[in-house]
Amino acid sequence: MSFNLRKDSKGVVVVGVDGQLIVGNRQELKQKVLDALEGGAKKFVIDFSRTGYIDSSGLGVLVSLSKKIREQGGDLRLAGLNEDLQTLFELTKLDTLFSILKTPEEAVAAF
Amino acid sequence: MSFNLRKDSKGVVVVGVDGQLIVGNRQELKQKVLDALEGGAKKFVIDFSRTGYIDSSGLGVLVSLSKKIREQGGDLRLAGLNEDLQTLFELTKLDTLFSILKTPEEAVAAF
Amino acid sequence: MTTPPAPPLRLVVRRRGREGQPLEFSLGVPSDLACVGDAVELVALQCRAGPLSMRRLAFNLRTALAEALTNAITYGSRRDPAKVVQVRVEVTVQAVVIRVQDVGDGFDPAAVPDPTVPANVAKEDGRGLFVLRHLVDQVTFNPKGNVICLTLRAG
Amino acid sequence: MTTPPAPPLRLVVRRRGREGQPLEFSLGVPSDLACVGDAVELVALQCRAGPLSMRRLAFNLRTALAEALTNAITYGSRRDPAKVVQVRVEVTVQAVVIRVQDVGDGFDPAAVPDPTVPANVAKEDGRGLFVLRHLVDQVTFNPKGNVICLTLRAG
Ligand SMILES: Nc1ncnc2c1ncn2[C@@H]1O[C@H](COP(=O)(O)OP(=O)(O)O)[C@@H](O)[C@H]1O
Ligand SMILES: Nc1ncnc2c1ncn2[C@@H]1O[C@H](COP(=O)(O)OP(=O)(O)O)[C@@H](O)[C@H]1O
Repeated sequence: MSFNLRKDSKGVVVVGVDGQLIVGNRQELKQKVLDALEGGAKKFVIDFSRTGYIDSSGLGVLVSLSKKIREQGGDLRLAGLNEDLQTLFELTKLDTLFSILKTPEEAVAAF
Repeated sequence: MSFNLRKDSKGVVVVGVDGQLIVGNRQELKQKVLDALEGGAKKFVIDFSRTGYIDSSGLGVLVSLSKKIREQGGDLRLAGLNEDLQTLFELTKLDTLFSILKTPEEAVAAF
Repeated sequence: MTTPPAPPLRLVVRRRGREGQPLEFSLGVPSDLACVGDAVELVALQCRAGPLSMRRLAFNLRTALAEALTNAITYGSRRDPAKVVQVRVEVTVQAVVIRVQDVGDGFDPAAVPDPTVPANVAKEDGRGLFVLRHLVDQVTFNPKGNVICLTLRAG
Repeated sequence: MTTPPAPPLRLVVRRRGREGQPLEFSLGVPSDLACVGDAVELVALQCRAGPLSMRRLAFNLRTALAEALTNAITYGSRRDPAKVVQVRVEVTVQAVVIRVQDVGDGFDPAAVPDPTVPANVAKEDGRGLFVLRHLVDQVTFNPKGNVICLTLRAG
């Protein structure tokens, strides 16, 4: 499975991205997160600890989800970025758009 | 390079087989060893420490070289076989045809 | 979930990179965005014997190639799976050079807006070429703009 | 040493083995013995995601496939590089199944002499099928004998 969602005791939805987030699977991520949002979830963490690469359309889906979640009064945070992925967010200036935390645990705790 | 020959101080030619000894490169091994034999070398060790696999035509070239070397009063020994390669020689009963030693050093020392 | 079988990828290995000789292969990718990930893996696998570090192979090459393929399929082929995007790769001891060619009308890369200016940073799209340029050592286009050539130097 | 460029290998990836789905691919190998090693590597690379241990992938699969290809090229195609040997591979969670088909007249595998009897053990040739049978879990032929099918079970 590319994406696995789990809801923790505080109601935070943590989405693990296994492998890659790219043009071929981003719709699946989008749908899963929107379903959870529809189901009432407001707090989301995307965990990239097990992610190999993200392409620009993967970045795009994160931007779009973040907006939609905020419109519902929620928040989307990112965690587990390795050095290369962190650099990707910095050079695209997307690090200014997202709260990025080191580990998913930190991201959950910060809610 | 697939095959590297070096002659040690005792005049033993040690031939390292890198990667594989198969139908596509066995002629190269054969030629190199026969050239050394022509040049007067009599003692040969083939070192399989860095060999991934050997196919039946690779086994065939060893049989043929061994014969030719013996005809010149020389000897061919094998060394560095891992467990899989050792099994290959055993099941084809070629272990009865060759002196097989654990390391190339032992094989050289045994001359 | 039964996804329809994706159209096949076709890899042709022209020269085999033995003993420092260059490796050369090409890959025909049907213009279906579902093929991008697999095409990237196939190319990355073939390049494993090349001069790139594991890290640059796993991140820079994959991401950059995904961008180039996505653009070729989206804009060049307009996602018509019958149209094939041609990828040609040459691996030498100095570099990996990847050429992605589509059958579209091309474009002017100089006219692409900067996605990092404040007015653009929150947009969903428009980061592909920008990302790509940062991940490889050299990017060139043919004059028409339907061929993009990526160079990743050894290391 | 300038060896003439070997004819190209053609790999077609039909189904991509994501998430436990089977992977299926085929490889067209021109009947040139210089292609055997590269064809073996290409298949082994593709099978990396499969159910075989690294060791069986690196040794059993490679050796067995080399034997099958060598025979198909030598006896089936009589080394005519214009003739193509077709390799079809299916990788599931249970097994890797490799089918090698040549365009020759086939043969009767039951008639092949045992290479390990004293009279044969010092011969140069005749060990291919014997070795192959010991390296994989199952070997079958079609009735004509121009198709050999190798099964390596998970593990
Ligand atoms: N192969 C191509 N053929 C035609 N136009 C292209 C091609 N590649 C890129 N473009 C154009 O360049 C623009 C910028 O591409 P890119 O930076 O990848 O961002 P995005 O694809 O997200 O818009 C695209 O919107 C498209 O108009
Ligand atoms: N694909 C094939 N087509 C025709 N004959 C074959 C084929 N594969 C094997 N044979 C026959 O089976 C014999 C035994 O093959 P093998 O055990 O691989 O040993 P070798 O090839 O060294 O003789 C060959 O000599 C050949 O006559």
